Amino acid sequence: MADVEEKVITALHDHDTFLDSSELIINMGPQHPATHGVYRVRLHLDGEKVLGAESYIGYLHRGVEKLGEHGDYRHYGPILDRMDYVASVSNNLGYCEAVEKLLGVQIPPRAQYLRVILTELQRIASHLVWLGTHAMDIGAMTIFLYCFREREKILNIFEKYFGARLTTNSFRIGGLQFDTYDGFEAECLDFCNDFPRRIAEYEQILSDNRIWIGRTRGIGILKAEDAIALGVTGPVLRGSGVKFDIRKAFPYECYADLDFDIPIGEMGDTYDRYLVRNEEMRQSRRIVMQAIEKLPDGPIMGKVTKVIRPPAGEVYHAIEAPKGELGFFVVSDGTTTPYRTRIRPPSFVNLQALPPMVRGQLVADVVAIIGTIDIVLGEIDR
Amino acid sequence: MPDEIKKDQPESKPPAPDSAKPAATPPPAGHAPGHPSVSEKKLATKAAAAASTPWTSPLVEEIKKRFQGSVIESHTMVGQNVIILETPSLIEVCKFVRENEIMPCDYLVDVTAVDYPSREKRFDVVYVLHSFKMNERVRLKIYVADNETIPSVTAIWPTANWLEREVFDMFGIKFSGHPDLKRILLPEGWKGHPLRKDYHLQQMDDEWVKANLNIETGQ
Amino acid sequence: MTFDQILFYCLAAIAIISALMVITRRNPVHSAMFLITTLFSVAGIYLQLHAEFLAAVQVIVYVGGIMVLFLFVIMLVNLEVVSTERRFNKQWIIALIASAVLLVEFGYVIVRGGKSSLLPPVTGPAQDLTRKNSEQIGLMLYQNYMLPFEIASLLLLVAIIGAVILAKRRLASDK
Amino acid sequence: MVEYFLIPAVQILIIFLVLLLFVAYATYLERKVVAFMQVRLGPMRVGPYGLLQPIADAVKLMFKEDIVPAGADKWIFMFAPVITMIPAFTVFSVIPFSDSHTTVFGYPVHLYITDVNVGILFVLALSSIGVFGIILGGWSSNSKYPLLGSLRSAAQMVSYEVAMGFAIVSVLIYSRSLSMIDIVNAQKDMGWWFAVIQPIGFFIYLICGVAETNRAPFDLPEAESELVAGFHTEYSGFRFAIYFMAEYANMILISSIAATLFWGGWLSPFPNVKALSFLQVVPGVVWFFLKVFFFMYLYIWLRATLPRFRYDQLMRVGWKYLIPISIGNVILTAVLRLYFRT
Repeated sequence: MADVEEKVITALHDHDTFLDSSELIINMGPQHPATHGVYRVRLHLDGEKVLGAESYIGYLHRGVEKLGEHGDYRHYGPILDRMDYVASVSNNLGYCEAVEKLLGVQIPPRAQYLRVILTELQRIASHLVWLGTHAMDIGAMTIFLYCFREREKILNIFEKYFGARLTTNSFRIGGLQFDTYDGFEAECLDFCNDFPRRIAEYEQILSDNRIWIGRTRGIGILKAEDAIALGVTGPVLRGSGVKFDIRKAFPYECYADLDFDIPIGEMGDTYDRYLVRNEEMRQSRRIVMQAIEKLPDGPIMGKVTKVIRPPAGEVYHAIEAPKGELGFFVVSDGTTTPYRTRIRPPSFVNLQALPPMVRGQLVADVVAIIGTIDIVLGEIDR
Repeated sequence: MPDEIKKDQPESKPPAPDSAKPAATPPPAGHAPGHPSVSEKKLATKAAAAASTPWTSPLVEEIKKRFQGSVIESHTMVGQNVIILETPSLIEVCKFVRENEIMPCDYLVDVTAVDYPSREKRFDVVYVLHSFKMNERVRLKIYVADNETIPSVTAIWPTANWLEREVFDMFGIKFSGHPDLKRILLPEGWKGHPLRKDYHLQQMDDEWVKANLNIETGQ
Repeated sequence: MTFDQILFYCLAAIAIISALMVITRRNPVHSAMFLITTLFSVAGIYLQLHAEFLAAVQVIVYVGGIMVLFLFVIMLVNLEVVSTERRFNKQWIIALIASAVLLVEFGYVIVRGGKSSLLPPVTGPAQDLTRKNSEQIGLMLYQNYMLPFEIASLLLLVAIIGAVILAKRRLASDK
Repeated sequence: MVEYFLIPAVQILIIFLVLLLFVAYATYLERKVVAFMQVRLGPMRVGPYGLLQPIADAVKLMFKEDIVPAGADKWIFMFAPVITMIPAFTVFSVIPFSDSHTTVFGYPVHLYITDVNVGILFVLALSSIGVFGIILGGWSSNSKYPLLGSLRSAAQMVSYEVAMGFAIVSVLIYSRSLSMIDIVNAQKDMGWWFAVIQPIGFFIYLICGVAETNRAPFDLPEAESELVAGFHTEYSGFRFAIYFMAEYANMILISSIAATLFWGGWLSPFPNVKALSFLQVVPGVVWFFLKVFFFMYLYIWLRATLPRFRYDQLMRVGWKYLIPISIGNVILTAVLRLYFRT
């Protein structure tokens, strides 16, 4: 515990360098191919060894939380799409559910199942982007294109369903805007049937590759107790061996009816997190297949008034977004405008774990560790 | 174009922009002991308040027993438990909440704040906690006045580091004992705290923008 | 003067001038660059002596190996301090006297030697063009000059071990 | 006079121009092969199948602004790319493309520029100069990422040149000559390519060759995801193009040397097998270029397949595995040669 505090809190001071060579301070970002956005980390180096790191964020700050207080409840959705822009479906799910909880609305089962299918597809898509960019950071560039090939299929389904590929927005407070198009189930199943072969392909290229193992095994180790103390969530937490997934801990939508496992890592290193995310993609595929099988008929919109005016009160609702716990703390004052919309972004909290993880590693590991945390700056800066 | 924006600047507006919308008026000042959602004003509006019922649990009892007068209120709302605390006892209670046997909340999920400008203690500071042992969550809440310094919980949950920095950045609430309390999302030297209710949506620090970006306006 | 002689004097001049530049440049990287030039000109002179093997090895070992290491260390270690220090200390008078004595000696030999010092025809093993250069060097090194060769290698070994020990002690004291 | 000056001059000109073309189309080859491996098309817009893309690239780079960063060591910054490029092209003067010679206007003309009796040492010496362009280019940019790239490059060159040298020595023990032509002829006399006799030496040479040219998975000096572009981050326009050309020229060079030393240069496969003598109908030059093409393909294949090594892992592979193995290989070869004198 004290150790963690020290890791997180100690300010940088003078370091001893090998052979009294000068300490090199290098700015990685805000424009750098491996920081996954406008993120800046200041590295103190001795040659190639990292003595310390400081994070600087906020370059993409757009005041999303403030914007939420200035429109009605429904206006917030499209703004949230721009937060985690590789998983916008999940953003909307979290917000809609938080407001539904405040309203006390039950959404019909068909809408629940469709929401699960779409968010799980989004999880696969998000993890594919992560795998591709992470592998590219480590130098395996072919994986990137393979991952985007599969992601393309998911985006095609999204395009047909939502009418948009990236900033999807058809989740409504109380249900969904659209019912499925003809052949939606078939296309999803088609993807799911093909997908295991594709994951096997990625794992064939990476999992047993000696260079890949050398670059990820034992790099950026985050022990379970450190992970909890630092508050990381999602695959980073599970990679450290903590079996915690909000879909299981506080089941929302219809997750209680679906059968899936939570993969966890052993050592908490970059390789474990890689395995965890790969397994999560498989589990998501399982969920999608089950959900399509069980997909009930019926309405897609619950009983919600035209003007959304939740009773005064406050609610904190979290969902398991691809990157971790995405929480919405919505305060209502009984009007049609949210009084306060706090977003608890997973990447923001996970990113705090970067400095302790990179200390003592090499420059090349820094990009591997940034990649393994899986950050999206739109969500961190909001 | 700059003239139009100038008109929107809050300097030329009355201090409380909410006064234009009577329904949005927050609970009356001096309401610290009660939960803001149960104000009569709210009940008078069309929307009913979400069911907020008093909540007791072994944890709350234990806190009440150990730290006399620390708990103002504890209730549950839409299935979520909230304990409202007195600020001075925050650190002791947090330490106890983290290490007790009944429901050890070893995991700090979120720290945030809500601004009610017309209240005497205008801010709610909210700590969302999770207990892996019980798989349960609880929210701690304290009322903070403007310019009041509250103790930092970074020593108990290191996660609070950035979360408290964000609260400081957005609301201007100062945390004592925080190792590195500076702005996190906004640049150093920016004036104003955007998530306060009296900070206008289009407001910005013109001086800073001129000095650092060499442009008249950031719009 | 033949083409050979012109070439020789050009190379010699380049070698001497760049050697002077090595010690007068403030920027250590520039110094290193001039040292490389010097080594190259010397390699050129070897070529004129029909010692192609020696010339190639000179470039591979000194330019390709040692100078790269020099540059590596120069870049790694903070040299802003070095470049602001005074370049010459009090020994420069003694050094100047020693060089002057050497110059006088050279001058004496050249003047006394007369025409023979101009650039004699290649003599010795390198004269035998029927045998390969590397073969001759091998034979000379391992037959005629076996003992000096072994002593030189022992000396280098001692230097390596010394360097390792110095570096190790340094690392241990860090901890 | 014609024999001594004119013919070599024309030869040099022709080889230089052909090499430039090869370098340009090596980039095209790389983009197409990588695209093929990554289920995409690669350049398709300029000319049929994008065949004119390299030329378009060259023209574009030539007309781009030549930026010298503030605070850069101007002269070294401008010279560094040239230092890399000149040796990369000069070395081809000793590469024998074939031993056949033709008669042009009554003068015998060889398919190589010259045969130096220390040919392979000449190659090594010149290629060790090329690295200075990278080191100095990174240092003179007065920027931190290029500096790190330079440091990596320097360390990498020093470590891998040693193992490479030993791998070549193991070949020299068999060829008993440093001349490139003699080395190929020795393979002809033995009836085997040296790759068969010296498999360990061959593999060490291949690995070191990839490392020497800063290609994936050893592309640390220019690792685009860590050091942005390493030593040539600050370069633009034609100076960048020169670095680029030098890299591809070096790839062709390493492939040519691999073909010459280990795959019998211009010889057809299995030169001693009578049944396969019909293969000798194909001219030696074609065999040579086929072999070079294969090695080039191998380079690209590696790049599309493998992740990048880390700096310390690279050093470990070099010092802990390649150098001891290559030294052991040399000693073993020498002992075998001594006892089984052929």
